[in-house]
Amino acid sequence: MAPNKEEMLDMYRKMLLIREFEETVANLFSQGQIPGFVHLYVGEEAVAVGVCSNLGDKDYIASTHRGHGHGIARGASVEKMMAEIFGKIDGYCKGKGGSMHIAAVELGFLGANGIVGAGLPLAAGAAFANKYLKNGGVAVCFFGDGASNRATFHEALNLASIWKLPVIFVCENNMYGISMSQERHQNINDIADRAVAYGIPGVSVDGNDVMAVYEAAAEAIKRARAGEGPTLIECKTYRFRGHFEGDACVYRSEEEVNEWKKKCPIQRFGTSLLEMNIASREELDAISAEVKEQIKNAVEFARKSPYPDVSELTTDVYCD
Amino acid sequence: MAPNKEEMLDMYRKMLLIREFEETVANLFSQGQIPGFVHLYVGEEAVAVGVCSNLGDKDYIASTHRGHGHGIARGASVEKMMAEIFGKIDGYCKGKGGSMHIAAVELGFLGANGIVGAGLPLAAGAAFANKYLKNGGVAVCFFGDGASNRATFHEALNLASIWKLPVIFVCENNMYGISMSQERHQNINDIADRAVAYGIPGVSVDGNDVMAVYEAAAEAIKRARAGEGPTLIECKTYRFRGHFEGDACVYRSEEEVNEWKKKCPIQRFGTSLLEMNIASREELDAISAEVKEQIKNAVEFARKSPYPDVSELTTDVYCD
Amino acid sequence: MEMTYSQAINAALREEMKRDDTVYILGEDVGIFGGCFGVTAGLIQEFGPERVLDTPISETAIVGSAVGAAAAGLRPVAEIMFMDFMTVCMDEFFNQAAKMRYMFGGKVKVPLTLRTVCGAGLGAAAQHSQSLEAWFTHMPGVKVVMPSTPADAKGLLVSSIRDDNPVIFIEHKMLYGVTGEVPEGEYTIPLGKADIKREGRDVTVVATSLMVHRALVAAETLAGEGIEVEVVDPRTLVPFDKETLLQSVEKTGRLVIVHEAVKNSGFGAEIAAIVAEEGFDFLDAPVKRVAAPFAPVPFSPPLEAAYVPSEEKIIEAIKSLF
Amino acid sequence: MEMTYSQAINAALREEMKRDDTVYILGEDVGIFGGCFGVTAGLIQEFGPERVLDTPISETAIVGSAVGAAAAGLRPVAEIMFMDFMTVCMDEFFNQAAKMRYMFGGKVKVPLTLRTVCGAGLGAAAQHSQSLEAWFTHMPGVKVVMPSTPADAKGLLVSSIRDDNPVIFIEHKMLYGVTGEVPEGEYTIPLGKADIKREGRDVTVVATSLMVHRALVAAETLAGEGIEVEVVDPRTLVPFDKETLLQSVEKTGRLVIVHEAVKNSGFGAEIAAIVAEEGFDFLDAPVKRVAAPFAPVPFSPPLEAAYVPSEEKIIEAIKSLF
Ligand SMILES: Cc1ncc(C[n+]2csc(CCOP(=O)(O)OP(=O)(O)O)c2C)c(N)n1
Ligand SMILES: Cc1ncc(C[n+]2csc(CCOP(=O)(O)OP(=O)(O)O)c2C)c(N)n1
Ligand SMILES: [Mg+2]
Ligand SMILES: [Mg+2]
Repeated sequence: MAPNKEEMLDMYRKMLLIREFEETVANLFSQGQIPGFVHLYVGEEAVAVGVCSNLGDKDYIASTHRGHGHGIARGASVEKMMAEIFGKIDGYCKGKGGSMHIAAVELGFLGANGIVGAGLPLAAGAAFANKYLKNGGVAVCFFGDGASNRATFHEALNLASIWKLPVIFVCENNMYGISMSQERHQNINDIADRAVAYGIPGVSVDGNDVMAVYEAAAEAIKRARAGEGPTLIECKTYRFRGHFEGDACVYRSEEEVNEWKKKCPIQRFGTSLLEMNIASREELDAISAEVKEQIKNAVEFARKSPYPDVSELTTDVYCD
Repeated sequence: MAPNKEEMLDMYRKMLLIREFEETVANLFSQGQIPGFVHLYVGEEAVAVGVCSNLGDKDYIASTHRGHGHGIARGASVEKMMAEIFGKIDGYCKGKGGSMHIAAVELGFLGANGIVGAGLPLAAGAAFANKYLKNGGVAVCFFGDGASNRATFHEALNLASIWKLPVIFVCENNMYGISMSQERHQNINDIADRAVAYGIPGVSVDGNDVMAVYEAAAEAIKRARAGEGPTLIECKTYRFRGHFEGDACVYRSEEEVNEWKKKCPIQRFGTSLLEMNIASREELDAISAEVKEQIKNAVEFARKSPYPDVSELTTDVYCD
Repeated sequence: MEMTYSQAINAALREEMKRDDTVYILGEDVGIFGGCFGVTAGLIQEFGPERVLDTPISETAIVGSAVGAAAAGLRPVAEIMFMDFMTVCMDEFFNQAAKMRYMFGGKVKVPLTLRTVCGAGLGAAAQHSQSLEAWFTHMPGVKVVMPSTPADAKGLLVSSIRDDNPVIFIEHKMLYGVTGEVPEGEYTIPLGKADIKREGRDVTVVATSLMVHRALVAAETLAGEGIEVEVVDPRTLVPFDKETLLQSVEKTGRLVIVHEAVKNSGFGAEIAAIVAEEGFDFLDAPVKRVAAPFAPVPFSPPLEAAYVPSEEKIIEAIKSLF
Repeated sequence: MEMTYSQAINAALREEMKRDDTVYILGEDVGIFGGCFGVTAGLIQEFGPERVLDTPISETAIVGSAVGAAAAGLRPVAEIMFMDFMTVCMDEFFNQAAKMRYMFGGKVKVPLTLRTVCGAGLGAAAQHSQSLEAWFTHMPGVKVVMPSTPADAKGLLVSSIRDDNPVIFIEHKMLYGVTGEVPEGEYTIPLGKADIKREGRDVTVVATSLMVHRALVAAETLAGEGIEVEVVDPRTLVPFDKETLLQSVEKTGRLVIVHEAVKNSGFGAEIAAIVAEEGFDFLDAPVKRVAAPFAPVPFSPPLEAAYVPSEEKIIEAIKSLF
């Protein structure tokens, strides 16, 4: 079930789309055009894309505060995402959610989440629904190394294990929870080892290698669809930018950041596509140009969209 | 550091004291003389006594809803405990706490607890205080197999591990959380395996063998006092009675209960004391008679003690 | 048909599970144990373990997974064994379930019913006896239901399960054994409609849950002394039936509020505030609140008895207004 | 001395840590990061990592361990990064810290200070902008502090740390940069004493936290129109200074309450209820509450701006009483 050329190029495109989206958001934020807190996914693109490229119609994902990449990887419209981040009415959530709450339930995207670790039980629940409805769907939860110390991690993995839920827990170990390095926040090297506590498989992969992520996810999803229960996948990666925009990153060295930038997942995938003769330089450049155009349009779309009317303040609280 | 004869007899006495206390409470409860919910420790005496026999002045314990045994093992007065369970003013908590909240902070007994798993972070905190104050003290938390699936287990063990807190997490695996058998509530056999997730030692012992518990605890406490951090000890045991008094136990078979009754930790310890010539039958009988007398006095004490005056209703909410 | 409050709840669960395949139950010991108070007895036998799910002691996972399942098309009915334990799953209920629809711009439904039980009376002490409904009335996105009779319990639970919003359905442990007439067959009571449990012209008593019964006893006693008490049971605190409240106060000119939660920032404060804002001119006397003192629930029987508002205290409060 | 609200809090922490070895700080990113809003900046450099402890993302363990440490003789000052996250450690704060002394018959002290931050204004949306103080005023055993100025923040935080009870100290993110005069040297403000931030004879406005500032602006505007507004800042919600409130209302005959939390079951309800019960005869007009609408905090800037009570809304509410 290795992806074919078209699929691989689509993965490459999505990774670039995320990168371009995030760098554009960073710029706009620094210019004061975007309000609130934004947490960018630059450097971690291989994780979202490697995982989501395996997903189908009935599948769900639950995300984090760092959710733009997950949404894009799941196929969300960058226009509507950008508009949401701007707080505009044409955003996915009419501007009511913003960066930390972007969602597109119609695409199985159960939302970014402002509460660290909150997605884990939500994903377990969506997986439960799929199992209950016998529709063959799975659910994926993305979460950070920091989140792996939260209550929800423990309770959700245990529940998913005993109920054999079709859920894949994808830990994006980017080595920090804000300023806390993994070595300070937990006494283990591989978060995948925590799978032992729940009697489920745990695998640790290079999170900057999109094909490695893809394969680990494919395997876990196969297990899940076959009724064999959840898997914990740890993807070791790194965020190139600060925790949020504006973070001075006093807690890590420039050398460390530069080391990781050399391991850029997009460059790496591009190089391997060329080396494997799957794509030509021209093809990749063309994708890059398209992506830039797409994001430019997204920004324009977002800018043009109006803010929600004040009457929206109290709608959508309840459904009737 | 094996216990000497006197210490062993004291352990035997404490186990009997717990048994007699609990069976007396069961009787009184069935006669309607005790209000509320009572969760009895019959069958699990070796755990509390094996662990607490290692503790000194500066040490703390945190307990559970099933806390009478822990209190007695820690050296609490059975009079004041019984009075508390009756809701009387001479009880440890002036009758305000009852069975689920008995505490004797002056003895380092941080209380029974009505919230499953709540003791784990409390014990971590008490251990932190001891470490901070450099007084050589440790803290012990007792908790059930059911509690090992709670949020608090995960967060407390992780914190204790990275901070190298002098705390010992003692899981009383009595194979059930109310009606949920361990095999239904988690997908592992040995809860001790969960230690892997925190990079700390995990040991599983026969919880009906008081000397095995004693030794495992001694080892863990030595480590803790030496600044080497926490240990997770799983003690496999069984509760002879229902989850609470009044439980019809529809979820387990009589055969299973009877099998375990044959493994009674007190009989077993008594037999081994005789076999090792540490005590004579007469000595053991004398202890038994003393214990019965002690509990009779405790009941009398509790009965005679008045209920708290209604003016107590709103005192002790704040300290001034 | 005469049945207990507990049986009425059980019947509502059974009927809704029959009616709608997407309704399922999850919680601790809700299966063969039948729930800590026996409310779910018999359901696992009837609907099987795929639809009546025993969970580990993991309230966060219970509520969190129920939210996820609700967003993905099911209608979970989660049981939290004691209301006091809502403290360990507040995030899932409040930051997730309650806000999801709003945060997503109206593009999701979270039809989750969360059943739980409040109240003192069993000697269960400080962590198993609380009445925390006020917290939940401060949560936009959540509906709050608090039935006082078997009939209300049944009709309101059916409505709660059918409602597309997160609902917290708060039972009272001292009401489980109370019997009452429950209409035969399918029926619902709309969320947001108060019930006048007794008409009267002299004073309005708004009471919730167990306190409705005490207010009714007090009313009987006072009727003998010539004071006619109107007892209003809001039944749902969110949405709250302001109209019925204000009409009653307009008629009587006097208001006493009774609840078992502690007085400070209890839901009685909101009721008093509504009347102070919107019914000020109706009032002929100060508002009175009868509620628990500002202390945790004590264990000792005489203290616990003194803690919970009694008929005497209600009578005293009413009389103080004349 | 002129300093910001944030600096005042930092100074209080520093001074108390110097004064008392048992005071320590724990929380997420409180060390070299200096706290998400920079409030603990410099403390780890001064007191070392033994007394300024970075924690994992484990609020349950943060608060739970702080409770245990407090019971065992220390004076923890725990930081919960946003008030919204109290939902994940409610049990530790409410069922453990708040009740421990009572449940143990008065035989323990839990001198825990929990600092956290409330409020909208930064576009942080539904899960990072809430004002949940009302919940905490419904918790016997807990004190609730909500300072509005640098001086109050400093004096009240010192008192909170020295207090032997669990205290929740609620900062406002839009106040961190606000400057004000703070007395030199050691000083404390007693918990439970309101402050009249502006005297006036015509109407009492009770406002908390950021809303104190908006109320003062509104008062200035109205002074120009001949309405003299008295602005009362309770500063601590529990214990609550009922006397100052009632005296003010007795003087003015009118009451407007302003808070940023949603109106329904907000602390304004309790204030209104107190006056409806104990100050009814003082009132010449209905009570008015100005508060957030019953909705989660929206992200979009114009919605967020409309969500938080403005000077205009306060003015409008005041005028409606004349
Ligand atoms: C329960 C909770 N605690 C704290 C926070 C504040 N916070 C937001 S992101 C973050 C760090 C998350 O680290 P990690 O899970 O590793 O994800 P990363 O940011 O590295 O992607 C923290 C502490 C929060 N949002 N929710
Ligand atoms: C947070 C919480 N959830 C549920 C309960 C109800 N409850 C009390 S004891 C218990 C079972 C505990 O099982 P375990 O931890 O194995 O301890 P055991 O009773 O077997 O000693 C449950 C579910 C509770 N008290 N607290
Ligand atoms: Mg991280
Ligand atoms: Mg057990």
